[in-house]
Amino acid sequence: MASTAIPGTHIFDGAAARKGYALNAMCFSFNEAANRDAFLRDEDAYCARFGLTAEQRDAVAKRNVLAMMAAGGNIYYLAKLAGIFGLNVQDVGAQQTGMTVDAFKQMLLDNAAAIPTKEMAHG
Amino acid sequence: MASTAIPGTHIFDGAAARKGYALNAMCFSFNEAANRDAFLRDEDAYCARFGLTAEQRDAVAKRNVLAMMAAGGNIYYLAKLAGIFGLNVQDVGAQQTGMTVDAFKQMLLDNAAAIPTKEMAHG
Amino acid sequence: MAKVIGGVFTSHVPAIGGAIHRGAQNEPYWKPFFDAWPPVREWLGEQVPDVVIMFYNDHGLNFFLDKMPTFAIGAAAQYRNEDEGWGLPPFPVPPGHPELSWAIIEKLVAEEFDITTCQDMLVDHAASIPLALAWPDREAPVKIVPIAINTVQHPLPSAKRCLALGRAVGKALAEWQGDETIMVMGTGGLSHQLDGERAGFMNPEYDLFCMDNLSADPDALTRHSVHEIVELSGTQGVEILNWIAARGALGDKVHEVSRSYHIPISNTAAAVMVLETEAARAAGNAGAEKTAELA
Amino acid sequence: MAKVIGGVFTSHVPAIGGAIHRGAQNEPYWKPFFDAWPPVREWLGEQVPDVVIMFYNDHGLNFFLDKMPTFAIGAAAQYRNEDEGWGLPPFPVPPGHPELSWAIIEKLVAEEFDITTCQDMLVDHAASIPLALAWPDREAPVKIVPIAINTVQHPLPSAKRCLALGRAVGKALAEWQGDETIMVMGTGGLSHQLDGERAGFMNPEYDLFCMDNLSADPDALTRHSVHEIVELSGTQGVEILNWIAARGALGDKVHEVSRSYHIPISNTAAAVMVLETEAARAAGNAGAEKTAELA
Ligand SMILES: [Fe+3]
Ligand SMILES: [Fe+3]
Repeated sequence: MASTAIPGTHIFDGAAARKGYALNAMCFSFNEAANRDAFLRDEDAYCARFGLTAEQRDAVAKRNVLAMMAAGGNIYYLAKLAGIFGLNVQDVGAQQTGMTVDAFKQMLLDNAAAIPTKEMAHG
Repeated sequence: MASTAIPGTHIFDGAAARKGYALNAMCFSFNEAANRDAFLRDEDAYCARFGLTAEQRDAVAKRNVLAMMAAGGNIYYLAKLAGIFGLNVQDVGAQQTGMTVDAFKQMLLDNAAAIPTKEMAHG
Repeated sequence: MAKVIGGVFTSHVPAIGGAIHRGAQNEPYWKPFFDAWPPVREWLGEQVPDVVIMFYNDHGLNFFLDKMPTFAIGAAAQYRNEDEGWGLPPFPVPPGHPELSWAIIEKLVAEEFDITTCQDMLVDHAASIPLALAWPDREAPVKIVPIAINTVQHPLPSAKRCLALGRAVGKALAEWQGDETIMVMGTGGLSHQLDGERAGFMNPEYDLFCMDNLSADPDALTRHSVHEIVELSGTQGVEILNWIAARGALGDKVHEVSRSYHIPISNTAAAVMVLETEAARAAGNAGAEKTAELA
Repeated sequence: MAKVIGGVFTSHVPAIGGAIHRGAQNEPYWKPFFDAWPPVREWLGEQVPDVVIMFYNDHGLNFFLDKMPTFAIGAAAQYRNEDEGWGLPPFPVPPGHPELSWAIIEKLVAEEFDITTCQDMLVDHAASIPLALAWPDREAPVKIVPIAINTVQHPLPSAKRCLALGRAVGKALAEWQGDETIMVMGTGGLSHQLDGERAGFMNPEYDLFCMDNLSADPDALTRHSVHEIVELSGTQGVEILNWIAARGALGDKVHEVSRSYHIPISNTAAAVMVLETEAARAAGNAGAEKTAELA
């Protein structure tokens, strides 16, 4: 269990896993194409079938990843849902950090500047 | 892994678990009444669906528990199959030991004679 | 702070469930076994546990060989008992205690136990029948934390490892800040063998060794390898691992409150024991003292 | 007797699979990452492994929160990669090596690791992409033993426990009587974080610390708690646990054969390393010496 919080970071621990079970179970089902299709055909019915909480249903309706995580969603399962919406991990990162996708991608590129120079010799 | 064999005793280890997978998978399915019914309706088709080996299929056809075990069956799963045939663990024990069911039950009762007498005081 | 009162150890033979459903408790065949339970219920009435840590083994209801865990811990709010293949009516299963489950899970992983965590879990007769024996004719008035030990597919965990698991659970209970009254159950055994040409094997001498040492010297039970336990106790007698793990959760010193040993029920040497913790006894309620005299 | 030649350590970002499917290996964005692989393939061509012990983590293809194992080991003759939700074509997965799997399982349980044994198992991109990188355009000419480590649901096993797991696997390999040439893979990482307001976080300094110590002093990587690793490496950077476990299987002394580190691919700091065992180097084939000079 986290002794001190890490800013901007959510540990998927027992409390989250418990809270998020229904949402994550729905996302896990999206490994199958037929289930993704069923979700797209009738999102309400599909969410109801998995017993999403009101908070989870609302987060899904709003395509709001931070809200899904607050409702117990785990990013590995949520990524399967994001895929249905055509969102990749940069899109999801941009949404969570409040950046444009281009700015988020630039930030990723900028991380390279922090590579210690002696390391470059190995590259 | 067993260093020395125990007479009359089969350890359900990796070799057995590997060999018996299909048979045990079929037996595991019998937790559901619908599957038990399907087996009873068409035993051949049901066994084929789980890909039983010829040895496993033959052992099931003959209701021969020792042969099922030699084919990798585990007694906990096999017990579900035995239940379909109306056999309980005494029936299964009698079959494996080559005794009549009555003689097997008497042997079980006779085990009581081996209870150390000082223990009886606790009973 | 939570109080750990002790444990109830019992056989869990499926036929017991059949006898309960038929109301056969007073038939000559069944009476010696069911007679073990009034003293247990008396002790439960005095100690009034509200949580049961249930050490048992799954017989092919929740786990199959596709994913067979050595140690699995429930972390669900609800568990279910279901048809295990014989069409018997499921017994009621009390609710879970997910907060305590997760506290135990955190402790076990910190102590380097590589558990499998189950947020959705069926529990089989090995958990439901002992609860039905302890609290007949109703859903047990407790919450449960089920801990399933692999006694099906070898390699099984050693007796030493199972005792260590129980001791780590005991540490988690000692650190738990709730005010629950907690007991353990260890189910299965004693000696029996369902399969092979040695089917019907029992070993009262080894069973007595286990029962005599369970309270005072549980480490004595860990001197045998799993292979030796199979030899001494039968292929299914290895369910004693559940007893050993449960015992581990009770701390160093416990007192034997009651014991029953009877042969046979079904193919099994049946035993029922109650062990009480030093803490529960030290709390010294009159009831506990009275029960102790019966032992 | 079997020979353990070393290990390939690599990121396993799903987007790599997309780049392979699109044939984008020479695009400016991808080239720095794919350029890491010719030296790896050269080493593989010289050492010619025929078994891969694959340390990876499942991302929700084979395991869900109903039964989430800390350590899971495949014991199947065949594994499959399947649709993980994005409809990408599955990569070919080589056959299993059940005999060796069971030998490792026996050893791990004897060494008090409480593994979950999987006779039927899907392996996800974290296993299939590294194999596709090492042996492009075909099914890898090896048999595999997949070992999945929980990096999804906390509590995760500690780095210390993962290193010990790998060392126990190494003992099993040392005792294995087959004549296979065995390598390990450790996949995932390095630093990255997909979720939360800190999404996009990377930490080249910590990654360098890991890469520098992986060969000579892997215990240095175990001085951080999982919580500290998350802080240093990101919520998904904890996949370094797979590298640590794989490293443990290689024995005390290994030599770094090649290394590549590049930022970013997708949201991840990408790294590829080859470590060679003392035994493989001592065998002293000309190829191994040549490759070493490149490092
Ligand atoms: Fe049992
Ligand atoms: Fe990953």
